[in-house]
Amino acid sequence: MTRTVPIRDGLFHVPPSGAAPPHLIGSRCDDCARSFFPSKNQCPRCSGRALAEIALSPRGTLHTYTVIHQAPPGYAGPVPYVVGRVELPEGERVLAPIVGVAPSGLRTGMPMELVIGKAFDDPEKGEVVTYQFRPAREPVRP
Amino acid sequence: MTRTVPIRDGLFHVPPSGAAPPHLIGSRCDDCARSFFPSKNQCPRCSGRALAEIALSPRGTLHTYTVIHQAPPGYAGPVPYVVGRVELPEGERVLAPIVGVAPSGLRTGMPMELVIGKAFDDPEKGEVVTYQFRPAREPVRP
Amino acid sequence: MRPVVVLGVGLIRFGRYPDVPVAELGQRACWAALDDAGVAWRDIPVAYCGHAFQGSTMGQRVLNRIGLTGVPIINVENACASGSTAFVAAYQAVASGMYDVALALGVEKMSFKGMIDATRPDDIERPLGTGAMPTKYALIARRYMDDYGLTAAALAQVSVKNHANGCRNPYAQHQRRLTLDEVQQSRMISDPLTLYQCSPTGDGAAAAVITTEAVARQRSAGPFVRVAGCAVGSQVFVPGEPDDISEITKRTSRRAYEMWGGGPDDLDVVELHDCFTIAEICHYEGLGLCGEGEGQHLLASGATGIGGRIPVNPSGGLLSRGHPVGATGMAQIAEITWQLREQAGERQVTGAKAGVTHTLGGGGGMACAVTVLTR
Amino acid sequence: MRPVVVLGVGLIRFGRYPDVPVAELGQRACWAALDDAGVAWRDIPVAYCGHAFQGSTMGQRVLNRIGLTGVPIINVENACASGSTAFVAAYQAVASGMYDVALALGVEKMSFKGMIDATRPDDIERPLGTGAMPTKYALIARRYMDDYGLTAAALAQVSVKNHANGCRNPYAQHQRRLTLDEVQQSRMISDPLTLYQCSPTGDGAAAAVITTEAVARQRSAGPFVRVAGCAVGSQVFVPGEPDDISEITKRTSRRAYEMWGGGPDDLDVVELHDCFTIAEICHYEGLGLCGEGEGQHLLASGATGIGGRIPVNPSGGLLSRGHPVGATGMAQIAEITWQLREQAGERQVTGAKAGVTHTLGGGGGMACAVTVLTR
Ligand SMILES: [Zn+2]
Ligand SMILES: [Zn+2]
Repeated sequence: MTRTVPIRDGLFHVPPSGAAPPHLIGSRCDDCARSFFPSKNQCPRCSGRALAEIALSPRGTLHTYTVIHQAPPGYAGPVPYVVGRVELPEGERVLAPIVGVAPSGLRTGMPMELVIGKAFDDPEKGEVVTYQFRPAREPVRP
Repeated sequence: MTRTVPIRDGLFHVPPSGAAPPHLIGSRCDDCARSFFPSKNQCPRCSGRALAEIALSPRGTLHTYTVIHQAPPGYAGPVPYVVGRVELPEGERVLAPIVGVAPSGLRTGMPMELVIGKAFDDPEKGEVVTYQFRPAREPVRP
Repeated sequence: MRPVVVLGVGLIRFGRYPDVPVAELGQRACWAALDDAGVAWRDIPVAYCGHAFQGSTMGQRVLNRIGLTGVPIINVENACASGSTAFVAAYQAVASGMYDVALALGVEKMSFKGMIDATRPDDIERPLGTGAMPTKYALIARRYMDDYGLTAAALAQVSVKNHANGCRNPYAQHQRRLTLDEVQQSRMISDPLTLYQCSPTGDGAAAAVITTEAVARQRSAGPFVRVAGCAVGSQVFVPGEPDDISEITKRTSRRAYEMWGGGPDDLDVVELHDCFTIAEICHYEGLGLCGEGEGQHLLASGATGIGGRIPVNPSGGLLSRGHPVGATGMAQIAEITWQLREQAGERQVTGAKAGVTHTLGGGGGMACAVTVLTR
Repeated sequence: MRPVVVLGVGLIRFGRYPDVPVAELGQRACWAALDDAGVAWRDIPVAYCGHAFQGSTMGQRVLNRIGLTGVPIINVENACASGSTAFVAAYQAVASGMYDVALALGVEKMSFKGMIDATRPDDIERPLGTGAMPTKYALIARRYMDDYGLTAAALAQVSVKNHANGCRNPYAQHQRRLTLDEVQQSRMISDPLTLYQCSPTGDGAAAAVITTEAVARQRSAGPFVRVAGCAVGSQVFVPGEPDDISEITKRTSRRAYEMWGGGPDDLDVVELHDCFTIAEICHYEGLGLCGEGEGQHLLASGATGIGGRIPVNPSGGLLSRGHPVGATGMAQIAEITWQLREQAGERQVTGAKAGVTHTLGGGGGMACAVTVLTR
């Protein structure tokens, strides 16, 4: 079995043995109730310093996307690939790889869901995984 | 025979087959008569833009020196090694490797002469040579 | 604040100078600006140098070549707005009464770099390939297209216009006319942005000498190019928009307009930050040249071409003049200065009396600098 | 220029923070300065960030964490004098009437770096091993020793003094007393400079909030720490001395003294740029605390120790407090502010009413910044 490591600690949580879907770890400002991803130690909106860790919704809508044909330095995956911003109900628009959909199937506004998938193989650490979004497999229930 | 290449073009000249000693290539400001090494396209003293290339004197005196025991990144030669500033009659104090003398033989004010010697081996270019100074082998004639 | 005028500007043609040290590029631009101003370097009491990637004490490395006069030299960085921030700093130094004359310089050597990605080595955006500049702007473009019905062809037209302008600018890196087809058929970088919709990296330098109107009057009767307003801004919180480029442009330009006492309708010529085609469309709106969602119609109407109602990027802009980051803002200042002096040759905007420069730094909206020049 | 006072200062202990992002180090220093000033970030209308090696938009990366208020954020670089140049820029912004309040920040993360060598990748000094900072100062030291009869032991005594001071400073990176023997017997770096005669690299951040005296008076009756004079300078031509550190210090400090209307005899406490032991000896002379060649005697007399006639580097200086380049100048401002407020704890200089900060940037004399604070 491949060993998997998160691309960075504190970004997402995968409940053991599929008890619940994975979620992103964000934070919410006690003062102005805004939510942020990744989590922050101070509120960029109101400068409040009391923020609580929260589990962000694993579903959202595709705010925008692009198909990248020329990869920037540091990226070693297949090309072309898709990157998008997914708007969560909490208001954040999360920049993430978009998977499980052909470029021709992309539409702004389409419902998306969080998945944790392979980012790249690290010769020392093993398979590095990251948060990604794919088209939601069932309709979003409000 | 080893191929030798200068560490940079335009810094020094080695007359063919020992016809004359090597010299550093400097420039002199037409307006204020100050000389500089390396050569410049504008005079840092008076901002004059007319400078003539000159052959700098191959002899000078050791203005100061140090024995380096911990080499900075990028240096691959033997350690310790000696670096000094040699004051030329033209007024410049040239920073250069000091060779041909044990640390205990160094004195500020001692007469020095220019030599062209090995800086390092470059796997592609061959032996890279640079300007260096060593104690003068005969008394400096004024 | 005292009235401040631009006494001289200078730049080198943007492009690739593999054999010229970056300090010499800066030196050449300073020579041009000093000569244009008719001022000797020894008469300059302070200098501000804008650059983003050249390492420590870049201003000293340039100006020490010109002469060791001992004056304060301050290096200023604000990503792509570094040069224009240096100009604002120089303006403030003179306007506030601290100095009677100042030199502002922007310099960058980027031909060693590939695509700019705005990430730092340990950002996860780097291995994920999500942080490149074309990506950020492609994401903006896609949403704009879907919100406002902008087509890929209409978007590409920005590059056609700016390259047509750049052909008339001897300082432009790209002096080649492009057809719509060439722009659209060039290599896809980040959909919908093709290669010719991305500003080229390159090397460049530009400089200006500014002084008080009082000092300028001692030298000539004028008319003078005056710094009528300027502002630097950073991001505010925009819900869900970490890379917002519009709010910061709106807010910063409004501050500069307010200082000027004019508005977008009073402008005759604009140099704005068209790092990608979509940016020009968005900045038409941000600078108030048209309403929200109307940028494509403003372009299609021909209003922003030379000879149009409000010519934008007559220099060719970042797309055609090139975008050596720290030099860009100073090149905009030079272009507007020439336009207001009626020295812009084949790309002259007839009768231009007021112009604005706009630069945006930091992969979205980390910094914005706007300057209004008038004659 | 309007009278300007230091309303609050803050720093983090200098040292190694491998797990803390540099932006968070800066954030912590800003928190400390804002809290000390009793000012909220949303009430700050402009910010200047000094750093040398942290890449683009460092100030934004710090301040965006604290709050996206949209204010101008200007990154300032002048090598080791980056933080102090940011302070002078902030001073000018307030003194000139442009802003009523300003924040100045210095931040640097250097624990990833080894010896600083002041060369650029294609300088020949790099492969020749001639361009390291300790080498430049060792060359100065050797000449000084031969000119003025300074002994290796007398030179090393600078580090003994400054480490004795740093022991009393909870913000110092090295809080360890060193004997003369320990300093002299530590590893030789570049003769005559041993390891403990070289300032350590590390991480750090420091910040200050400044305002007009008028605004300060609305908040309290004082007394206030006032910015009495400041100056930034670059090199002039000194025959044969490409790395002169003395002329630039003399000239820049004289300009700051002149603005103050005082002189070296009127100073009670000094924070100067002791990047290496020899630098402190030279800067005694450059700042006018003694005559040329008399620096060693001033030190040997005990005059520059805490309790002496003119205490120098009560904080421990760069040698003991540490030298995270861009943060150093701001840490000096914090130290002198505390000294003038009589809040310097065990290292308090009794009755200090006037102090000076001095930083030098760029491997010799590319940039120098001097600030006089008074109470
Ligand atoms: Zn909040
Ligand atoms: Zn000259």
